[in-house]
This record gives sequence, C-alpha cells and structure tokens, in this order.
Amino acid sequence: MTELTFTDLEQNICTIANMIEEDKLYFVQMAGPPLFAILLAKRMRTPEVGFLVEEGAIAPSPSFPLPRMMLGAARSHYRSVAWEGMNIVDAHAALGYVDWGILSAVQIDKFGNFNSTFLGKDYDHPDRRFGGPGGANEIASCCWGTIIMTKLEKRKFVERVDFVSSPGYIDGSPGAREKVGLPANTGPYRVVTERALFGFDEKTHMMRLDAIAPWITLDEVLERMDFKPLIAEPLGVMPPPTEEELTIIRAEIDPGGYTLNRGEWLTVTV
Amino acid sequence: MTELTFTDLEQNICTIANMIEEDKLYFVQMAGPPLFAILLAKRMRTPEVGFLVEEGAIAPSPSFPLPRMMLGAARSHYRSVAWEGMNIVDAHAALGYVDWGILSAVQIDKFGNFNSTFLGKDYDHPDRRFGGPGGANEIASCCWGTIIMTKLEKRKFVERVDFVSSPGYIDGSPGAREKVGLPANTGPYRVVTERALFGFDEKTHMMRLDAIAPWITLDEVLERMDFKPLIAEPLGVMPPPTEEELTIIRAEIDPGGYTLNRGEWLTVTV
Amino acid sequence: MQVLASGTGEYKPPNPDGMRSWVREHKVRAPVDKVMTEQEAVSRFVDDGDYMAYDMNIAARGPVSLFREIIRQKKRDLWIAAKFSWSDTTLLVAGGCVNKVDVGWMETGAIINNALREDRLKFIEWTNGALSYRLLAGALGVPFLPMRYVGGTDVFENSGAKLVEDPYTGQPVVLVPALNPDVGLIHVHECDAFGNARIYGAGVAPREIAMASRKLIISTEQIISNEEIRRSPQRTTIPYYLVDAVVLAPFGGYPGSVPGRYVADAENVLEFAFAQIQGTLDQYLEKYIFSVASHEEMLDKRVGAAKLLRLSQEETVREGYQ
Amino acid sequence: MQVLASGTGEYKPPNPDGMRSWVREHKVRAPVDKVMTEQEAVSRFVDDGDYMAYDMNIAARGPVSLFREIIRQKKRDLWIAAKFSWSDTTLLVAGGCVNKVDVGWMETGAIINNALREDRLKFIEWTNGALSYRLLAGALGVPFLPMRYVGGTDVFENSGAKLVEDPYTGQPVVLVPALNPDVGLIHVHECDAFGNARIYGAGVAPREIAMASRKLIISTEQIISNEEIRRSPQRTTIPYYLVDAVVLAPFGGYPGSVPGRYVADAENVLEFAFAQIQGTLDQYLEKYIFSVASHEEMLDKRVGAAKLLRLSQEETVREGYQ
Repeated sequence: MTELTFTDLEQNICTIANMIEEDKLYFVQMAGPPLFAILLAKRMRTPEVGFLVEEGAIAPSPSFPLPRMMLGAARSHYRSVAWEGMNIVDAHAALGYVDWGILSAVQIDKFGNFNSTFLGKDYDHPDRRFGGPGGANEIASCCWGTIIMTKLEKRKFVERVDFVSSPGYIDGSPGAREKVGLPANTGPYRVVTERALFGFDEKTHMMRLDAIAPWITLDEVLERMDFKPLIAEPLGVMPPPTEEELTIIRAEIDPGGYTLNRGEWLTVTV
Repeated sequence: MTELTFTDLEQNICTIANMIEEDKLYFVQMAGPPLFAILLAKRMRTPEVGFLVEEGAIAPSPSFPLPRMMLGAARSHYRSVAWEGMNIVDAHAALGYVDWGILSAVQIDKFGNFNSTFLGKDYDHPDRRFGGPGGANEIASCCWGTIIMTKLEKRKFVERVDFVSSPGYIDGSPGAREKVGLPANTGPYRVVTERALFGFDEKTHMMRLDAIAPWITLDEVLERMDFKPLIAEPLGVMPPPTEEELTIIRAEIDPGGYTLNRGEWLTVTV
Repeated sequence: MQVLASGTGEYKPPNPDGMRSWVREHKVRAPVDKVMTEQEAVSRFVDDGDYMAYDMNIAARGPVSLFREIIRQKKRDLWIAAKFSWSDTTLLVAGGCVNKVDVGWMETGAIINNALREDRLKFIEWTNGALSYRLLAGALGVPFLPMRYVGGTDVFENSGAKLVEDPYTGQPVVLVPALNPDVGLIHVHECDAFGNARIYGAGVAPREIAMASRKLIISTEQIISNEEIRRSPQRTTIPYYLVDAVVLAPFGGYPGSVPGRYVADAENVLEFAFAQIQGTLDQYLEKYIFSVASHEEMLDKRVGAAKLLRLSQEETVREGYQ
Repeated sequence: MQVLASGTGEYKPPNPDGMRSWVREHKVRAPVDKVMTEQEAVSRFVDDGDYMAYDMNIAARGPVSLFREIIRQKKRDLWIAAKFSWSDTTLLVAGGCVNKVDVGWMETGAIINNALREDRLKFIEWTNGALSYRLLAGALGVPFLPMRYVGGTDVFENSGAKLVEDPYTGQPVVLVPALNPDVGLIHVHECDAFGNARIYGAGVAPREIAMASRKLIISTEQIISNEEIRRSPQRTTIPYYLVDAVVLAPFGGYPGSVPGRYVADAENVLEFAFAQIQGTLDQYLEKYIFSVASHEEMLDKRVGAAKLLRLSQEETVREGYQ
C-alpha cells in the first residue's frame, strides 16, 4: 500500500492513454490534456500511433519539452508525416479515417451532448463565456467515436446542458444523429473523469457508469451528478495512475506544469 | 507588296497574340495554338502577362524549345509562380480573377455555344468523336470573356451545333447564362478565324462579323458560314501575320512544327 | 431539395457574383510591386465595419503586427472570424476594434465577458472547422457547401446553417453559407514584392482566406525575389494576383511564434494575461501599440534586440520550414 | 431549394456513409509496409467492374506501368474518369479493359470511334474540371458540391448534374454528385513504404483522388525512408493511411514524362499513334505488355538502358522538382 498524489487531469490523461490502440487513428484537441493523453500512450505503449490535430499536422512526433505556447508551435508539429490545413484533416475525419476523437468538455448531458460555449443565463449575456466549440464539434460529429474528458461535478453532469456545442446522441432516439445530417453509426464512446468512467447504452444511448475509482463509493459518484446514469453490472474499477505514468507526465510530457498547476489534487492509497 | 505564306492556325495565333494585354490574366488551353498565341504575345509585347493552365501551373514562363509532348511537361510549367491543381485554378476563374479564356472549338453557333465533343449522328454513335469539353466548359463559363479560335468553314459555323460542349450565350435571350447558374455578365468575346474576326452584339448576343482578311471578300466569308451573322459597320480589316511573328512562331515557339504541319496553307500578297 | 431547418444566426449573405464584380474592378492582375508600410496597408485596406478573417493566431504565425496597427489606427466595428483564435480576439476587443465575432474558438477572460455583459460585443456561434469550411466555399466561388457536422447542436440553431434534403441521396445534409471576408490578413514566412507567398508548416486555412477575401494583406518575415519564387513554384501558397498589400514585418507574429523562425515570447503572453486579470490592459496597449509609431519601433524600443535574438535561437526546430 | 432541372446521365450514386463504412472496414490506419509488386497491387486492388480514376495522363506523370499491368491481367468492364486524359483512354480501351468513360478530355482515334460504333463503349459527357470537382466532393466526404459551370450545355443534359435554387441567394446553381472511385491510381516522385507520398509540380487532382478513392495504389519513381518524409512534412501530398499499395516503378510514367526526372519518349508515342492508324495496336500491346512479365522486364527488354538514360538526361529542368 502506497500513497499516490495526482490531479484530476493526470488521472484522465492516464485513463485515456490506456485506451489508445496503435492501429487506430486519432483526432486530438491540441494544447492540453487530450494531447498529453496520446503523448503518454506514444511514450509508453504505442509509439507508432497516428493522430491529427485541427490545424493540420498529420501524425506528428512532438519534440519534448513542448513550449508553454504549444499551439501551432514547431515542436508540437515536429516530424509530422504531412502538414496540411484544417479542411483537409476535417475531411479525413468526414471520410471515416479517424477512429477516435479525444476531447474535453465543460458540461455534458446524459446523451453525451456537450458544452464548451457558456454557463449560466443566455447565449448573448452568459454568466461565464468559454472558448467555444473549437474543433470539438467536427471531431464529435465525424470520428467513429469520441472519448470526452471532464471533471465529475454536479454542475457538469447535467440533465440539460446550457448550450450544445458538440453533438452526442442528441435526444437518444434511434437515428437521431443521422436525421440531422451527421454520419451514420457515430457518437460518444467514453466519458472519462477522475472519479468515474462512463460509456453509453447501445440501445437507449443513455450514459452508463462503467467503472469507478477504487477510492470512492457509488453513492459518492452519483451525488456528483445532476442526472442518474445507467449503472453497469458488474461495475468496474478504474485504476489510478501508476508511478511510472505520473513520472513521465511530470518529467517529460508536461514539465511546464500545465496539468500539475491546474485542477484538483487527489491523494489516495493504492 | 510581298507574298506571305502561313497556315490558318498561324493566322489565329497572331490575331489573338495582338489582343493580349499585360495587365489581364488569361486561362489558356494547353498544348496547342491557344498556348502559342499567349507565348507569342509574351515573346513580342507583353513579357509579364500571366496565364493559367488547367493542370494547375500559374503564370509559367515556358522554356523553349517545348517538347513534342508538351502537356504537363517540365518545360511547359517552367518558372511558374505556383504549381497547384485543377480545382484551385478553376476556382480562381470562378472567383472572377481571370479576364480572358483562350480556347479552340470544333463547331460554333451564332450565339457562341460551341462543340468539341462529336460531329454527325448522335452522342452514343457519332460520325466522328472528338476529345470532349476538356477544360473549355469551365473556362467559357467562368472567365469574364472568351476568345475562341476555329476555322471558317460551313460545317463549323452552324445554326445549331451537334453538341453544346461549352456555353456561349445559350439562346441569346437576356440573362440566359445566369438562369442556368453561370456567373453574371460573362460570355464569348471574340471568335477568331483565319479569314474573319467576329464579336457579339451586346443586346441580341448574335455573332457579328467585325473584320475580314484583306485577301477575301465579304461574300466569300458568308459563303463559308451556315448562318448569317450580323455585320459590323464599318467592317474592319484583319491584318495578316507579320514576317516577324511568323519567324518567331516557326523558329522559337513551335520549331517542332505543330502549327506548320497542320491546317490550311494560305499564300497572300500584302 | 427541401429546406428542413434553418439556423437563426446573422451571417454575411453569400454573393458569389458580387465577389466576382469586386474582383474584376479592384484586383490588380498585373504583377506589380505591392510593398508598403503596415500603416499604409491597414489604412487603405481595412475599413470600419469590415468582415475580417486571418490565419492562425497570436500563439503561432498570426498577423499580430497588423492587429496592432489596426488597433493603433482605431479601426471600429470589425466583424471577425475567430476560428482557432487565441487571445487575439481579446486583444482586438480590448483595442475597441471588434463588435461582432463568429466564434470557433478563442481564449476568454474579463475583457470578453465584460464586453458581452455591456452589449458591446455580439457573438455568433460556429466552429473552427465550420468557419474554415465557409471560407473554402468562399474560395471556390460558390454560395454554400454541404458538410457532415454542425447538425444536432445549438451551433446549428445559432448560426446560418441549413438542413436540407440532399437531392442525390434523399438524406438530410447540412449546408453552410460561403464566407467572403471583406479583408483577409495572413502572415507568411516569405513572399516577393508582387505577393507570391510561401507558408511553411501546418496552417488553418491560408489558401482559403487568400482566395475568399476581397482585400488581402500579407505580412511577411522576409521579402525574396520573384526569381526565387519561380525557381521553386511548389513552395508558393498564394499567387500574386490575390494580394493587395505586402508588408515587410520581421517578427510580425510576435509575441507568438513563427514556426521554424522564432518561438513565442511567453513573458509577453503572461504580461498580457496578467494585465487582463488586473484590469490594466490599457497600459499594455499603450506600451506596445499607442506609444510607438510602428511595428519596427515596438521591436526596437519595447522588445529589444537581445530578446529577439534569444527567441530566434530558441527555435531549434528548423527542418521542414524551408 | 427546388430542383429546377436534372441531367439524365448515368453516375455512380454518391454514398458518403457507404464510403465511410468501407474506409472503416478496409483501410489500415497503422503505418505498415505496403510495398508490393505491380502484379500483386493490381490483382488485389483492381476488380472487374471498378470505377477507376487516376491523376495526370500518358503524357505526364500518369500511372502508366499500372495501366499496362491492368491490361496484362485482363481486367474488364472498368468505368474510368477520363479527365485531362490523353491516349491513355485509347490504350485502356484497346486493352479491352474499359467499357464506360466519364469524359473530360481524351485523345480520340480509330479505337475509340470503332468501340463506340460497335457499342463496346459508353460515354458520359462531363468536363475535366467537373470530374476533378466531383472528386473534390468525394474527397470532402459530402454527397455533392455546387459549382459555377456545366450549366447551359448538353454536358448538363448528358451528365448527372442538377440545377437547383440556391437556398441562400435564391439564384440557380448547378450541383454535381460526389465521385468516390472504387480504385485510384497515382504515380508519384517519391514515397515511403507506408505510402506517405510526394508529388512535385502541378497536377490535376492527386489529393482529391487519394482522398476520394476507396482503394488507392501509389506507384513511385523512388522509395525513401519514413524519416526523410518526416524531416520535410511540407512536401507530403498524400498521407499513409489513404494508401493501400506502394509499387516501386522507376520510369512508371513511360512513355510519358515525369517532370523533373525524365522526358517523354516521343518515339514510343508515335509508335502507338501509327499502330492505331495502321490497325496494328495488338502488336504494340503484345510487344510492350503481353510478351513481358513486368514493367521492369519491359524497360529492360523493350526500351533499354541507353534510351532510359537519354530520357533522363534530356530532362534539363530539375529546379523546383524536389
């Protein structure tokens, strides 16, 4: 039994890194935890895995240390196989080449529709304005599946998001995505948080709690949600980060402390 | 008074070369007389004039001698300012950047609709099949005006072409081009032949005989047409090629004899 | 081809024939020298009320020296396409230049939130890709393009997208209207005096912006000869006739990076961020924009040669950017 | 968005979701070695009845060694996109491989005229640009694109174009259906074993074909390392995951040129032309295709080292093609 200290973002990075498969193609939100997740996987298990970023770098091999302003930087796009533009990589996704998108969300509903636009009041006069859909909408629409990371909080897992920036299963009805012009047989695959891991029921498209961290109870998880998800049986256990993973994140991938300096610190005994 | 011998194609090349303006942008059919016309102009009067070819070379400075297989050859695309693809240069035309297209036609009607597809019988079983619309359709649709070269023959200047490969003024009615989705205020500008030069009436869009060669009569011109064009008053005189022009064509631009070995030989006294 | 649903957002109505007429009347098709100062370029080609698009952002290869000149000249009521933007949206709003934003993504903070609250700013929600794709439509000279995303979200409702029945497959498909900005700004690695420009590295939509924009200002790290351009046509991203102005602007991306040339100045980026938090952005603007007459003077007096050299030296990745 | 008129030509119905399913099931997203012989590539990836598109033509950077292998393997009933083609259409028809052609442009002669007369060949009239643009639609993963040409001609009537009322401007605009070929062939200057490919010089629509095609065979003058590709990502035209087969084919464009590498062999082109005129194309096919087992053997026994060296040396224009 050892004590382990990590942030919610580090947990998410490690959880997603362990989902990465070398023979799949990924579309990754640049300049933050989604990028770090695939970089951790590349560093530890799947060195050859390819990923796209919105600004057009195809299958880069980022050069560490990444600069603080990593968005669009030469080190971020280092040794790509091609440098294209946004419409080209988006088209690759539209054509079905991209298996998984990796994204983060501000707020999400039970059908996986998510918000990165604003919280509170209305669109024109929000309580708090966020960055916007960015590239998440096209990624969530056109990749075969999406892995969405966020934090398990009541204001984030809500019955109805304040604004649907990117589509999940819409209203959950059969063919709901197809009816609004989205590619067939696509949709959210996993929702990853520091305390719990979710999937979606194939029929109802309702969010389903698949696993929880070993240091939290089911009730504690559900208390942190505004809606009640389906619950998988048996309910899985979500492993915490390993020492090795955390060391690689902190020493190589994010020595600048982007993940360390933000988020909630968790100390658990494993 | 000297005797001058040239082919119909050489006459057309010289006539068009003298229309070229340095501050306009051209879209030119590759690998034949339309290309030679702009090359003659570049060589003699307008060295900086820019032109596009369908396969994506932008403002090339072809390197003489051009190879026999000049289509797409390195010498044809020499010292372009950019190498792009067909959709990009076609888009430049669609955006209105291209003033004039230079094209050749197999057959043309009184509204400037022209044929490069087949002659005789029907589409599926023609008497003689030609190459097809090629890039002429997009050029004739999207450039502000087109200069079309052909030979003055009764079977070429017809009431109704066997197949409309590329649009002229359709049925000549006001807005006829706009009604079928073509850009506004575009259309054929000149029809150039070895014996006569035509324009189009601004109102009726009917082909109008603007000038004839000094060595032919009006009646002889009209006998070579299946329809009667409007006739400009006063009727202009179309100058024959100059010795200098012919020398440059034969010695520099087309030493391989593409234009010399084809077409009708004309000997005139000037 | 029935329209099944339409978003309600404001958009610049597509007008392909209007764009064509504008091009015919205003764009110089002859290869002429277009080199001018940033002062002249912005003064001549950015008008109050213009719709403005630019490639990349304040983090990387953005036309930042032009942003500063736009603020210096107190341009007003710009409507911008904030696709893949960063704190550049905040900078332009803080400068008082922008009152409408088509949002893809931007960094947000007090400036944006206050401007929204005080009704000085109107947002229309799109996505990075949708704005780039609308620029592709504008670049192709067509009024709209069909696409496979945006549907099923509040973005659709908030935007100018439409859902129609595809006449080929009978299935629903989203259309978005072409975007032809009044003015486009692109910062490039190299160009010649006529505007033939080279960009190295990935980029959001430089070709699309260059083709779609009515007026186009290029700022460049370096001016090279037309002969050099013609020796390597493969490297040209933008041909001359699309370009209205060429502005020589070494370190024009500052405080962002220009990949392969120099890294971003994190100090300046943090200075900006702290100024926003502390409500002292006016002082930042005064220091870097209003108190200096030009980009060159700013580099000289506010940044200094030592830092510029360091930013260049720290860009250790050069391969591929040539 | 009313359909005002529709052409009556046959076209491969656009099916973006069908393309997506195919990609998901068949395309290898891992970077794996795809180098194989032309025999294996054509045998595995060209099927009788396929719709086939290729970039450029028999005059310049066409995938001509693959054409010969297709003829050698007696592939049948291909439907090809003859956009900006040359005598390649004639060659494939003479080889008995093609029974349907979407016409942009092609060189015509006795072979084509006879095949039409004898109902062995069906043409559908498009234009070079319209076919390239349909490939762009296919490359973008959408069912159709609007465009500003084709309208007002018999091409429109003969094709699969439609005239609709644009829901944005209310004006008529032409739509064309996306083209997603079953198989695409592209000859490139260089690529790595995974298929990351570089093309130098102008080209008709290589990116579009690479993206739009279900199966994609790349033939290449030269195989380079993945590291070399990654050192210069700017030069990559086609990324690996689009590619199914890489065929090493030096002089693969023969008898055409590959700009910057070698010029066309006018002698062979004339030999082909005279054979058509004299009705002896069967002998040409026997000599250059059926009597040799491979492209390599053809180069060795039918063309010879001396000529290959000469064709290389005569390509004096190298600048820009690197």
